Amino acid sequence: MDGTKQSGLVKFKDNLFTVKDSLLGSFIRSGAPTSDRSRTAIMFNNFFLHVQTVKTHINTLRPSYTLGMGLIALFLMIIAFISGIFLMVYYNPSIENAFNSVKDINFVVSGGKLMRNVHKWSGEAMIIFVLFHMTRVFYTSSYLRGREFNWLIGIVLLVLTFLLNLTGYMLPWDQLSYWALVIVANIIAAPLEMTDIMGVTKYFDIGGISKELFLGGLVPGKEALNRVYLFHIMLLPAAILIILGVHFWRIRKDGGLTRPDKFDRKDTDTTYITPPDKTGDIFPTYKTYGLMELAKGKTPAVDNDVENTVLSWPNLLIAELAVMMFTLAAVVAYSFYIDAPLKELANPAIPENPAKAPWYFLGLQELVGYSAFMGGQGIPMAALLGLALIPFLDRESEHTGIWFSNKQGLTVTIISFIVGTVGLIGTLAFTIQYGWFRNWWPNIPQIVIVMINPGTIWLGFVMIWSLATIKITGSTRMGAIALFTIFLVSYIILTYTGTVLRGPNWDFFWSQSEWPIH
Amino acid sequence: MHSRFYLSLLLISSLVLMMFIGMGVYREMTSEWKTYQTEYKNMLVRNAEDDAARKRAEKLEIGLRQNYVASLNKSDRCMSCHIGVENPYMAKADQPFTLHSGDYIENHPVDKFGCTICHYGQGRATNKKEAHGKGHTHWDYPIIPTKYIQSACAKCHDYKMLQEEGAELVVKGEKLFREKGCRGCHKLNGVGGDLGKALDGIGSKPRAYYAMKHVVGEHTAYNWIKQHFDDPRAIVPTSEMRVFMEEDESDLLTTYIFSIREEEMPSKYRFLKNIVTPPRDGESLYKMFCVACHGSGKISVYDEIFDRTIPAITNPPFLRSADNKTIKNIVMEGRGGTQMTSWKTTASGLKEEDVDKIVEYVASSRTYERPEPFNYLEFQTNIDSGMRLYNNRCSYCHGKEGKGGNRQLGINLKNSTVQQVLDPEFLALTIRDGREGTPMPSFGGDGLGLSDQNIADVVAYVKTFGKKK
Amino acid sequence: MKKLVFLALVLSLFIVDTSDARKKKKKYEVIDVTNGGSITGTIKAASKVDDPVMKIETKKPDEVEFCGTEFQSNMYIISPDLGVKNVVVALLKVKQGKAMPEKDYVINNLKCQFEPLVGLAFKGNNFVIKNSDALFHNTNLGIQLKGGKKRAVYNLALPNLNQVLKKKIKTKGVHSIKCDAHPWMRAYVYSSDSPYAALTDDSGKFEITDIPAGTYKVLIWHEGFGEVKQEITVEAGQATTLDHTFSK
Amino acid sequence: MRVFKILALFMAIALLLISSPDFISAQDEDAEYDDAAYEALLEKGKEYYNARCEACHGADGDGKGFVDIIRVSEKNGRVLEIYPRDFTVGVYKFRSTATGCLPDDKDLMGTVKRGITKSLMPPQDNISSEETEAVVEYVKSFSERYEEEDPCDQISVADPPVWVASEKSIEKGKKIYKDMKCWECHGDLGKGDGPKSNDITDDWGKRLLPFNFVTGELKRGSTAENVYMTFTAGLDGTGMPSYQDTLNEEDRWHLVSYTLKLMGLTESDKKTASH
Repeated sequence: MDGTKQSGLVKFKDNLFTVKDSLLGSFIRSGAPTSDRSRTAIMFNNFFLHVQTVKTHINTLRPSYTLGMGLIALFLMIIAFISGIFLMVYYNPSIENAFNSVKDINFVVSGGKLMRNVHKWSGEAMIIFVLFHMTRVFYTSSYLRGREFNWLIGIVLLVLTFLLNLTGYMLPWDQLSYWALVIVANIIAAPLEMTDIMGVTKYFDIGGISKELFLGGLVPGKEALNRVYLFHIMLLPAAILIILGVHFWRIRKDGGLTRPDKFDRKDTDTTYITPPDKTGDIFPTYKTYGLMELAKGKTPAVDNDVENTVLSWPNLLIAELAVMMFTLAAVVAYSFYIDAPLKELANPAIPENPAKAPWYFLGLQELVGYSAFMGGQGIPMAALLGLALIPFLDRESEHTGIWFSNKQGLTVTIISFIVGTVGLIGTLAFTIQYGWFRNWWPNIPQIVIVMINPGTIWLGFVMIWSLATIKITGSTRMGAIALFTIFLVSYIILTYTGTVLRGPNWDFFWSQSEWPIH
Repeated sequence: MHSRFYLSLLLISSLVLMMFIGMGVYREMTSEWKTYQTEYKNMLVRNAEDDAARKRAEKLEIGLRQNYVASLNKSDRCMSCHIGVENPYMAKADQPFTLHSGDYIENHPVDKFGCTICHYGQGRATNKKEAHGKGHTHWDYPIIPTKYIQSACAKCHDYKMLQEEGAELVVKGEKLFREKGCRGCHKLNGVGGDLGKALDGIGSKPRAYYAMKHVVGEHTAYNWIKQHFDDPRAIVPTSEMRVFMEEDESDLLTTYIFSIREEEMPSKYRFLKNIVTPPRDGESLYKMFCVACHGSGKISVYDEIFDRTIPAITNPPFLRSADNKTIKNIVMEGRGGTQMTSWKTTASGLKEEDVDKIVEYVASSRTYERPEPFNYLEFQTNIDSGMRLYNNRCSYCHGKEGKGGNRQLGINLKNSTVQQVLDPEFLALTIRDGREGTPMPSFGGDGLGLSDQNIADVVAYVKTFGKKK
Repeated sequence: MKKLVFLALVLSLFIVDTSDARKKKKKYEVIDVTNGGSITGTIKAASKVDDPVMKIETKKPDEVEFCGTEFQSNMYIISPDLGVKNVVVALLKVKQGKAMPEKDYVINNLKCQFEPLVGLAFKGNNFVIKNSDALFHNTNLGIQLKGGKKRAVYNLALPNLNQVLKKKIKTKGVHSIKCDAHPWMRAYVYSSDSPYAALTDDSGKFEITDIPAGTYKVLIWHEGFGEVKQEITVEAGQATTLDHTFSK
Repeated sequence: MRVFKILALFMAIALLLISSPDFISAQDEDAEYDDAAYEALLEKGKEYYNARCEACHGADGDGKGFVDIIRVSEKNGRVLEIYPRDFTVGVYKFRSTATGCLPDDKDLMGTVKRGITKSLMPPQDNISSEETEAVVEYVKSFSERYEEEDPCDQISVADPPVWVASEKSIEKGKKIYKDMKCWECHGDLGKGDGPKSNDITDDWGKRLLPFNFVTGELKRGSTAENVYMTFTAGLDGTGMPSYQDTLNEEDRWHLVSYTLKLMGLTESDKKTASH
């Protein structure tokens, strides 16, 4: 009974002397895992790790399958979040001081310029990698077999990524910000074109009201900046975090990443994996388990392919760590050399010429050039709707996990790519060379142009093209590939046109060096 | 370990990251201003006269220096590099350490005024390129060349003081601005002509306000204004600006132009004791509003810029036939279709009494009494005969339709002034007596032999121009 | 055949005739002058006139160095007994007489001045215009007309050192020569359509010889004093004296 | 037969006379004395002259009409004082004959028809060729020079070589412009502001300003041929000398190229202007 008689002080003393170990022990409960069992345990027990499965399919670890796109996008977002918090410390969201505080971040804050560059470039890179990720998911038919909902969430995430970037673009309150804000406000007000045509603007000015709501007034000013700031640092990040959680949750619930039904191991796979160490093996390769009995769909282990899985610790984690460092290193290296743009203080009296939205919206701006409503809202909505509907209109799940589905898929991709490139460049070239209806018949009603302009014609063509593909190949998957390929090509070409080929007054130039000197 | 691919990716990426972080730190450590400050410190230590001074020099802290002037809303970090600007020992040092020239710094201590309030440039920037705002630095107000620096003085000081205390360039510029007749075309504070752009706040206009296409050298507002003064059409090919500079006049005017600013200085900075209102007598007003086109007004000149003849308005023959009322009418109404705009108060902001003064001044060289009257109304006119005579005798200079201009020497006869404001008697007198000092010959009497009846016919015909559309 | 020759003859006659018909004034005719008279004399000034010093104003710094800033004009070179140098004395409208001298007249652009300042040239010969400076000169030669006007005869560019141009002397009278690039440069040449012209020497003396007897108009011209025309009768074998005193 | 031969002879003479360039002037000179047709022509010219020319050029052709001096302010503020031509001296700038020569009648007729818009001499757009001839004869009659001197031959100008106004030729012309000291009067950039530009007077003693190429408006017409002719013939009565003996034909054309460049009249200039 000595122990019980030990005085409280002695106990306290003992505790005090062991506080280092016990404190550490409570953080690192299990220490470095040494056996498969402990490797498994750590995946279960760690909050951050448990979103991943204990065992990971080799297919998931193959860089050639995922290309790491989703992960890179995730890490870019994390980098942007962290650097964003850093910037938030110094940034002052008022039109008097926003510009100056950004200048101060550039000039005075130690490492401020680098941090701003990192924030800017990681944010913009996120758009690219989210799109790449989507491309990968699409071409490997990974939107099927219960993943339809996650595809929709992905599209929401894409839109959120765009919005986060856009709102961030407006914060420095320089000429770029201001005129991008004006353009975006005008795109928001695009329904005005329709209501004008219908002659109901007086009673039902949906475009004007949306614009006013967005700007908090009729012209961009301090209210608009506050709103944009609120969106950028709170609403959109919160939304993206929550929805991203759902995204990951769904990946887990839908049975991890897709893989082909017939998976063959290759010799090269050993480059990416550490084979299971057999000591204390709790997952014999011949057994399958349903880890969560209520879960629908297939968990990775519940499959006949269990022999092709390896433990997530260390295989998956090393892969993730490597991608993270790669992303970070690439962003920092890029930011080291390339500075984020910052132009003159916003000046409502002097429009930028050309006033351009951020580059990722220049495809839209190109379309807006034809019709404000169709380009700004109609066609993007149609494109998003088309993308969202893909998993529901194409239900051929047998191709899941295979790049381009099969040989025919690759052919369709290539043909669609060529047709898309040639067709769209032709359409643009025609429009640039010969103008459109307004140039030919100055008095033509606007409704005709809204309905029939290069953008809508192209949209119609894309629809017909994918329907024709379905008809010829007898496969909805091929139609989907045709549709998606052309969507991708269109986005790239339109963005390139808007970014590089459009100069002052939205005139055509081969390169910026040809712009008239201002 | 077998996951070679990911491990090597991890390794390489980590190394690259470390390298760039290291480079970033190095870049911070060796920033431009730090290098300068170290150099400055070494200089002080090296040149210290005694130990105390050396100790003080050694204690000099290396760090960003900033002048925050709240009432001017300026944060100037110029002294991070120009660290010796208030140190009298630095009088002979090279830039960026040199002492500020002159004695301005005594009355304008840096901590109360900052730097950019006079010199412009980007006060917040901490590297030379961006601080001076040169090249593609996206800064609206690059550092002002020293020859125009006096434009900043006029922000706070009155011209009398500027004249007496060493800022005579901007004073001269202001005088030139009045005497070159700039306001004949440009409005300032609501008073002036309509042909050119209003000049209010012109000095604060950002770089993007100017079309820099034809500017030689660096594309700054200073160069634009200066080169535009030197040769307006080299900068704006379609410009109708009639300004001809001698020697340094364009520099003086440029200096003045940059003192016309939008922003107003806080009252405690302003030092306006002796505000001398510029003279507003007839001669000054004539120079301010008329001289750019009419010059002395003694001779008429065919102007290639306007592509028409600018009439001589102070030569005696004109004044002989035009009374003050007629002249005032012309001034107030302007001459439609020509560069002569209306000078009514509503159009030009000029008060009617000022117009009266100008008219008086113009008429001051009237030497003769009214000429022998023509009595136009007593003639029975024949428009057909007038037309024949006009086509034969007048159309070579005034054009078949009386429009003048376009390489025709004659003035525009079709405009509303000639048609409505001037009475036929005046026209008849002009034709009969001609205008000495101008190419308009005398057609009556011994001259080119038109009888009074002929002249009356021509006048009648000329008066029909207004009716034709 | 004979007729053809006749035709050619008539034709050639006609052509010669037409070209002659254009000349209303008869050409100077060379004859053998035997026992001709002569004119001698002295041209004097009424009083001593100061020879002005002329200023050179140029905006080209290299010319200031090369040409100097002022020079003696040599307009009035008057001997102690008031004889005037560089006066042209010439008989006007001489129809016939001795042969024309065959001598080209050299105009030399030397050290920003023309050399000679005043000279006599005889029609039918050549002006030889020479640039001895490494400067741009142009030689703008013209007949002096009434009222300070001038009639251009040759305006030739000589931009290079040692450039020489040869031009026919085809006009008569007092010609002034100027260089538009150097407005202070000046020279005069009297171009005579007869051999009867002379220039006074340092003491103001001149002589014209072998003049067929008759009454002639004489031109006495000086750059500064102006010109005077007189009638003079020359008798065969006699020396006629012609004195003139210019007054200012 | 004989009659025929005589007829043939007269026809041959007539033919020869017509083909001879001297014929017309010969006719004129004779006509001055005895041809009534010539008198009529002069009368007609006088009528036209008095109606259209007298106001500026004066009844006696001495350039002292009622209009007096015409002042033209160029775009750079230079004021040209233009004196209507004094016909009594018989010196003309726009000739196609060598320096010091009388102009060809065609030169004068061209000037009358075209006008000199730069100096505000209006073009006579509806003048008939007989009227032109008449008025030119009348103008000629003011000067005794026409009685004293032989007209010279016209200098023939071939079409401009194809390389005129090409980059290379402009470069060569630029060098010639420098070597020939054109810049001493016309200025380095052809603005008529060279170091000598203030010292030039014409044969009437009036101050003259060298041509400002930047105006792009040559008085005799801004074509390559006219520029070439100016270099070749010089502008008599002004400070512009003839370069006929100083520059060979090719060099003169190179100089034309550079001049056109200064005047902004080359093809590439026109292109940039339309931009």
